[in-house]
Amino acid sequence: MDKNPILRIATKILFAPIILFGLYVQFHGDFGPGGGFQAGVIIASAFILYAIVFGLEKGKELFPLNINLFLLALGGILYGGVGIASMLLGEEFLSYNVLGTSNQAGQHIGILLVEFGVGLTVSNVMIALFYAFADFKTSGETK
Amino acid sequence: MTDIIIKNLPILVVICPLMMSLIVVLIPYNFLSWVITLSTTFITFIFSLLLYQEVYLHTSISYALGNWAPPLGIEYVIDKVSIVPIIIISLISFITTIFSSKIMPAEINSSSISKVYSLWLLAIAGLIGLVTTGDAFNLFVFLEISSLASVALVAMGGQKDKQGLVAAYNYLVLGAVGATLYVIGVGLLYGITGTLNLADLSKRIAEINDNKALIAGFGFMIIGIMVKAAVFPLHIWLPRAYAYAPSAVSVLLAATATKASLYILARILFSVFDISDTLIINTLQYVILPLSILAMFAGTIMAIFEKDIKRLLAHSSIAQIGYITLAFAIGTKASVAAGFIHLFNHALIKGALFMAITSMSFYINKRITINNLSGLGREMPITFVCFVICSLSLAGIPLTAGFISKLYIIKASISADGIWIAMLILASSALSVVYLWKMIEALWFHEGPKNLLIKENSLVYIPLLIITFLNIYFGLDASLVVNSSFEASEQLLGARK
Amino acid sequence: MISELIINAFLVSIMLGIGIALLKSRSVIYTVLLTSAYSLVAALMFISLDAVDVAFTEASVGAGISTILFLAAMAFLPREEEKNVTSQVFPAIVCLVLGGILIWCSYDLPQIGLASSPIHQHIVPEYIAGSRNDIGIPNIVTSVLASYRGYDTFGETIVVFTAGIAVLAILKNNKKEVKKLKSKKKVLDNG
Amino acid sequence: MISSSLGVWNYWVVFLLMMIGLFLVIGRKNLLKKIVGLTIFQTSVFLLYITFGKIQGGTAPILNNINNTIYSNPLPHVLILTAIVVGVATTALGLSLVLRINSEYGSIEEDDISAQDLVDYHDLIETNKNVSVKFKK
Repeated sequence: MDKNPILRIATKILFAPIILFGLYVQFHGDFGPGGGFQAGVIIASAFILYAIVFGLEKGKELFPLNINLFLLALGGILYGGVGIASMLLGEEFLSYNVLGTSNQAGQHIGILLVEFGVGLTVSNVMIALFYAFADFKTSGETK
Repeated sequence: MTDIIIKNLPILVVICPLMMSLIVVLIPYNFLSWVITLSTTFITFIFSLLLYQEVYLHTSISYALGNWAPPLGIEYVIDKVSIVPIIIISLISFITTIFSSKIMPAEINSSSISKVYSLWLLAIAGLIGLVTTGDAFNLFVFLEISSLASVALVAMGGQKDKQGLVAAYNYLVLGAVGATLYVIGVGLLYGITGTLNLADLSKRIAEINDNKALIAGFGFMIIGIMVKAAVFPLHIWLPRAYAYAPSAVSVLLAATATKASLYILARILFSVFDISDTLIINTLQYVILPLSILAMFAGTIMAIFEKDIKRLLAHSSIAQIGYITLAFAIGTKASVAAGFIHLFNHALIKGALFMAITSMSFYINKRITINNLSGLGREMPITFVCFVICSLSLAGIPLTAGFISKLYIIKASISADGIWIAMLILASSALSVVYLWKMIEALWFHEGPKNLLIKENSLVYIPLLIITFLNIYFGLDASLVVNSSFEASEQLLGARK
Repeated sequence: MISELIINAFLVSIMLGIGIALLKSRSVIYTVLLTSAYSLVAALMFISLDAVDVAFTEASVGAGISTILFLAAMAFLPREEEKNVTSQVFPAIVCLVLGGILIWCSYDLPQIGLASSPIHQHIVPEYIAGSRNDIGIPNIVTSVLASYRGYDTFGETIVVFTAGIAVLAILKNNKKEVKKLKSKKKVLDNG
Repeated sequence: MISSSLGVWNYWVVFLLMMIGLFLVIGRKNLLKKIVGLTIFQTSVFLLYITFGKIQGGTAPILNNINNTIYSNPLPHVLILTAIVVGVATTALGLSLVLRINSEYGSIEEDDISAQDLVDYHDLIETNKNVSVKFKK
């Protein structure tokens, strides 16, 4: 597939807008449909498209596996961290009220961070899943 | 700081393994990941003991997550009932983690050890979360965390024996169907009551009478949970999953996984719905009671004809689950308490039996069949003395924990005018001696291979010794278990009558 | 109102058609594509039922990522499904019982779209008011998802994480390494 | 009259779809088809939930400044968002298992696999060894 110039150029052109759209969905989730989960999938799809068109090796160069694994856990840690922070500030787990100067500000900060954590984990899990499935032949078919 | 810990104990028992699982996966050194896992399970166990103390001070703790008052937000409920499975899960998971130190690297390739420990902690966290939650949908989420993690752990057995993969697949598909049926049930109940909080749900259900959707919702919920708890005709995933999982995973799953679901079953039957309701009385009498009796005999008979030892123990688990559901089905306070006693004791017994058998496969690189057992008792005395003691406990010989639970189940069934049930329990126990004797005979009285020169590893047998000691201790002085179980059933059934 | 219902009825009919086609088809590629189409129609259905967030997710996940995963997996799998030899009577009975129970109880379910049923009267008005006053976010779904039921979403994130780690652990089984492990074991047995 | 019968049609078709999904899971012997069936089954359950959440004349649950707007019930939407994620997690795990089973057994038909397992089990008991006989087509 990597011989086809139309696909290659189209992918290069589309790559940035897809990620931009993903970020829009991520941070616009408070006002319209969207949020961390959908954004995660959209951002993942940009990397998957790149890996499909330019080959898995190029994809891994663009987004290495160990960074992928790190970010995959980081999203969950961020989400749990918000909960633990609110616990340390004297409230229940995941009560965002204490995070800001007023209750509403706290809720805004909490929701923003939490959605970001979801987006991080989801996008990285989807990329990791695709890598694992596409890479299966080289490790599994050795019998 | 202590204030914060005491105040947040209900969530800490879940969050502690959950957060650590996210960190363990990043650790490249296998030994270090084991150390972190061990300390996490230890801390979780300490938290659960503290929680036990707190519960007996306050009778019931409600923890509103995100500080949104239930039924608006999700609520965690810890009472004298839910503390029983929490203690079981955290205790067994701690002991099993010690056990896994040598066994895990021998069976799983070193590049995936940290991932396996991460999944291990996720499975534990999922089970504890399942038990503590007071919200019907949150229960589903944790059900899925624990079952996905356990499926992956079972599939790790596929590195040694390809059947582990098929076992994991069947577990996954049946588990997913069970979970989906549960979701349908919750959906129907939500559709007619408009709430997901279990306490609120039970209040609103009491106001509704004669609604077909209520009956259907109840049925779907119960069937979904029964798949997860491996109640008799829905148990088909269990023998293979236990038999082909890696050793340490078999121990963990056999001792904890079905226990959490059985607790949920009791909770739905007695606390969400009303025990005096004809719907529940009919379900107990005409569905769960016959199925339990069938399970008792079917499980035992399958175990008698089984030659693969791990499968044999799995079949025996099905029979033991039958005893527990039978005790629930009788439906008196004494019998439900007996069910909880057996829930605890069976976790100890099955954990120990699986530990003894799988530690054997650590020394001898073979699948363990009845033929392979010949003469090993003399080669590995420590392991198999423990094995014999726990077998006696399973059969219900006096001075062991198993005796106590049988005693209370039989006492409860006689006082509920079920002499014939008591007779059936005795008959099935007598049958279980057949397969236990078969193994003991092979171990101690058959000539075996000479010159094996097995040197038992202390990290492998110390956890086994701990569980065996607990088996004897709770056989001699059962007051702690019995009292907690009676308090639990009092709280579970007492509120309604 | 009627027009909405007609659109819905049309969409579910398409879904039913896809379902029946799935029952008949034996080719794996058709199956995967039909599943993708099914998810897409379901997403349209969600839009017409006012669940825009769900529709967005179903379209990106059900029709997007799942299909990619199915196609990636399909590359290594047989292309045709074999004919069943065993009897399918028992599974059919189980399904009929499931459907029968659901249809039996559907008369006692709340009528679709009735604003006075308890599902719309209990709790939910508080969410709508709270989203405006306590949280200050226009999208009620986001505020319920991230704040009121934030713990569920945490659980959901953990489920995704679990699946990711599980797939990595299952698929990254280098055969060579397992063999090395077995030979190491033998040394351990002998010595 | 028309609206109520159309409403019932919606409910019933959702139930039919559930039946089809469940049948694909328990009736088919192909492991991949079972996973497809699971997806269909779960998606139909999602439809049931979302149908509960609909309010006549309501709009999507995003606040606007027009007075007396009726919003559809957001709670089922939240639940189903979670459930969709759980569903895709299950699908991914199932697919990875199917891939590994195919590379170990050379087949993804349940009958072939159980036949091979039976041979293995027989060998284990009779000959006391772990011989795995592989017959590939």
